[in-house]
Amino acid sequence: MAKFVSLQEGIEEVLRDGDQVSMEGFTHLIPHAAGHEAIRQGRKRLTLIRMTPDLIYDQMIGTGCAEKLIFSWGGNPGVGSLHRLRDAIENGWPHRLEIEEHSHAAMANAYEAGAANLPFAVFRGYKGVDLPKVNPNIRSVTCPYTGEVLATVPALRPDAAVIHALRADREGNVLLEGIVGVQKEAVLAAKRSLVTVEEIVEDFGPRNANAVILPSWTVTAIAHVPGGAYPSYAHGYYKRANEFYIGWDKIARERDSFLSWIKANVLEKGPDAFAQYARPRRQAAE
Amino acid sequence: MAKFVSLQEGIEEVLRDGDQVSMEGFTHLIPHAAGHEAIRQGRKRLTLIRMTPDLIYDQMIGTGCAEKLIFSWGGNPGVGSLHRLRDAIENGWPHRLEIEEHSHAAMANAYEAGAANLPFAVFRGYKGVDLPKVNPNIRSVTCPYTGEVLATVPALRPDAAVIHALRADREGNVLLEGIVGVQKEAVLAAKRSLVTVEEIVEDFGPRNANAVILPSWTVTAIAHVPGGAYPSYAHGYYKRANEFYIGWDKIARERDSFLSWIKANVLEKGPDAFAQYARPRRQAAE
Amino acid sequence: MSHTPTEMMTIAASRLLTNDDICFVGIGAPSAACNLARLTHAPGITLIYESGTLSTRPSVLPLSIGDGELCDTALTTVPVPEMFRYWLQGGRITIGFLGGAQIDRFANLNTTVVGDYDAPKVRLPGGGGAPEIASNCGQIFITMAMGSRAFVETLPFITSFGHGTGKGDREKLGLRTKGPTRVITDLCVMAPDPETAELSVISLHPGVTREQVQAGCGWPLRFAADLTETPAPSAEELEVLRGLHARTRQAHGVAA
Amino acid sequence: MSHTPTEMMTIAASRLLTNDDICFVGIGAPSAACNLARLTHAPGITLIYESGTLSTRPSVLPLSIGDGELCDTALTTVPVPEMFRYWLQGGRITIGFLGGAQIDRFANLNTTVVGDYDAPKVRLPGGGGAPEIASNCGQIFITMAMGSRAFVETLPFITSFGHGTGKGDREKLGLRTKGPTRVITDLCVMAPDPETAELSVISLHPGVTREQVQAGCGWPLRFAADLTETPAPSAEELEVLRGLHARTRQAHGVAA
Repeated sequence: MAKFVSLQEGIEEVLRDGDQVSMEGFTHLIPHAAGHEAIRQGRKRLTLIRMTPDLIYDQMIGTGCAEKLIFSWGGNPGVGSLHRLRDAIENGWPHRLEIEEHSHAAMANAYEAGAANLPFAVFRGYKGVDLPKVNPNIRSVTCPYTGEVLATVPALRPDAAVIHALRADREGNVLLEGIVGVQKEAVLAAKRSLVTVEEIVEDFGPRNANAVILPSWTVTAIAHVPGGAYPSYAHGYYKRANEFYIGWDKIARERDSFLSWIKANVLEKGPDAFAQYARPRRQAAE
Repeated sequence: MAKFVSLQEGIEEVLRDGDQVSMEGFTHLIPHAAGHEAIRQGRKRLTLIRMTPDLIYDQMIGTGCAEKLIFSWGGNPGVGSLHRLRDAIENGWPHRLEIEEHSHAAMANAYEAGAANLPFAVFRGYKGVDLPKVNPNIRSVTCPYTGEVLATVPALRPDAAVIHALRADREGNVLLEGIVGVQKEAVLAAKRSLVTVEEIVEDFGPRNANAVILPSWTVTAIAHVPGGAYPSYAHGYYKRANEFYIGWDKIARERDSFLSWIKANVLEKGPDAFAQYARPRRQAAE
Repeated sequence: MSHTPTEMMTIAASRLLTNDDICFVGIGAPSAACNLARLTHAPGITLIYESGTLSTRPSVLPLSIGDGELCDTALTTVPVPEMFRYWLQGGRITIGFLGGAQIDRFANLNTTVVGDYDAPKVRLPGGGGAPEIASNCGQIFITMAMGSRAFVETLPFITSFGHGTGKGDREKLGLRTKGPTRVITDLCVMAPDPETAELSVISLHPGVTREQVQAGCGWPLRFAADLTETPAPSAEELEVLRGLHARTRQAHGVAA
Repeated sequence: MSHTPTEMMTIAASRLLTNDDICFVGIGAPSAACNLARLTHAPGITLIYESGTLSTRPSVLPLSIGDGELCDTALTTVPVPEMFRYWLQGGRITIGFLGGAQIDRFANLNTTVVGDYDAPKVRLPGGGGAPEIASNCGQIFITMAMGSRAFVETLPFITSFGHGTGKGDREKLGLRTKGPTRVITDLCVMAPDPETAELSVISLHPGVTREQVQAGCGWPLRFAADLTETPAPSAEELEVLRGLHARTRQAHGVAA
């Protein structure tokens, strides 16, 4: 059963130096507060896994948390480059970053296979492209019925998954809604998981019979961190802070301005720094 | 885009002699009215596909619609045998029935692979059991990373899928809720599809952002058949007629009583025979 | 209170379940046992039915694995492919319940066919979820009423794998789960012998003799050295179980 | 009304879309073109974003592929693994839109890296959905502004496959989809030559010369024998597109 913890306790327990970690969220519900806490706690030698390593991983890479990145699209959505990611790959700052690169289809299938406890995923992809030449983990199997050769990727089975969700109930069940991405798969594929939530409710009340819910016994720990997805968004609570994404380009472009920003906004702050972005359910988004 | 048709037109267009057809529904939402219409139209040489061929396939097999059955559990749930299925397999009545037998896990994975446009599915199953000895379609692949040997099944790609759903909107989008089984996969895996629905609404109105919906452009035809799942049930409309399932055991046990029942309840009736079982939404089930 | 052998079977099965278990529940005796446990000593037990209902808390027993009652009282309901991929194959289930038409001394089960597969004497329903329940759940409890046509020397067909031909066979297949650890019958409880994996009787239900048990079994049965008597049903156990059945009869309009 | 080259590009792309199309939409020009089509001549067009939103009808343009606006106006939203398995790989998408940092004469695209992969001069974002969009959609429209560093003789890295090294290469890989059928730029529209699959200019935007187009391209460009002029944007097209951008700016508080 999931236990309720503070964000600090949750990162201490769930995320360890050297872990393979998935901090997922497909534009929606990106666990920024948890990422900041990992930076504050000085996590090292992480293998960061994420389909779309955006600002949260730019920050973790720039502060030296990561030794490897497994990803499929590394940019600032709608804005441009992730400068800290580029600086690490192009110039090895703050240190060398190994990369394992896939397509979205491959990563999504790899999470699905991980959640399904399979060692690999099969899909129709990577036809005619160069990525298999530089990623030895892209292989193939032959269909035993048709003879067709299909692409494979190893299942993702992270040590830790860290996600942000809308609500938990008192039993520790976790509800997601809206753009749900690969978060459910990431948690089910991981050995340990931390879920930060906007809100803790007595029970979920009337809901669609097929609502996206992670049962309490599939989650390690839950921390109540209102606003914890900012500058990403929480459907029905608050909107995406597009201006922050645009502003990040300037902050992250130079090492100095990046480090100053991290000092002032991460190292000298605590988890409750995110509370200012929280909004009551169903008011901000409508 | 799905077109709205009568049940008679829908079966005429979507289900043809010799088709591989999936009439799915996992206890919930079994398309009984559509099965009766197929019997009335005298469909022949069908390959019937269903994880749990219960009463609907017992009736179609007993009236000679089928030449083959692909299935994983053929019984009257909670009651006992399907006597018409057994009579066909054990005694070849009304004619010989070929079977291709799987496990539930294999069938569910085969539908999933069909919906995903893959030629086969991979899963961890069939360990130590005899079914692979009698079903040559159960094969294996070797994981290119771990060397583990995993079971495979061919994807299911039926010519036709026939399901019953709760509601369609005016655009022909189809909503399911409750125990959703493999119906979405069956429709997405099939070349043609017919959906019978309890209700047609102007639009679905407020709903969970992740509601189970088949977009209009994935469905061939929709027929409004209130009560069309009876004696199965439609979540929020009417309950499962358990007494019918129990009573079926006696009707189907002998060929004569079966044929009499079919004559009186199928051949001499029309699609609107099911209307008597329909109930307004949210009243019967609460 | 006096009790029937079926009640004893259900109650003996329910006692094996704990608050922390996550059970994949079949229809019939397993469903009654799991819900009895939930309504007595294991209120926190998690029940999963293969129709996709997670953490369901039915107030009456379902007639089928997909009754609306299961969905109405579930935490949520997932599609069937997801159930078999993420939840069963995912390795998240601690206890799987199985029954069968026939069982052998190594707790392999047949629910497929009696006689030749291609020209069967009796065609049974088939495996359904059983083959993968047997391999993917942490351990398996089997509930079956005894009888010499059910407990047989040799199975005509292995639908789901127990311990094969003896200890070590599961490991040889690469299975890391325990397989059948208990067979709960109307007369006794059996467990695989730690040395050989052959089923041996570990407790007799009250009033049942070794001879009665042997009469219901097609192979020469072993009895554990420390054979005990199954504790008789308590008044509470019987009351809750009968209440559950009474509510079920009322809801379904049938005996269940 | 006068118009910018980018407006012409977006409008030319939007005209290629029909009511019956099911489009996998990327951010930027493709999103503007698809929504312009929906708000003008193709109100029934189906738009799908890879974040999982099916049949979405945003009133403002999203800044990212996962903006809340897309979900709020969608028929429903599915998990990302399902999006890539059932919907993209499922073969249900008629049109995929792609852009890229670099394109070659056979409409192969690079969005991965400039320079050596292991020691890159410029590290680009990577493929994202593109490799499988390029192979699994019925056909591909590419929108890119011209320039000799974007339209290059040789790609350092093939991120998504167009027509390889010429006609027949897709078939050799077992691809049954058409691949890139149009490249819509800020200066012209190109299409693969029916004989060779090499891109050739089929229409010049109003006021644009062959020389201007060639200046923006790193290989010697071919022009179709029946080269035409792209019809200028209509007043309605410009009005609707500018309205869309104005609403977007207001909603996001930024230029988009």
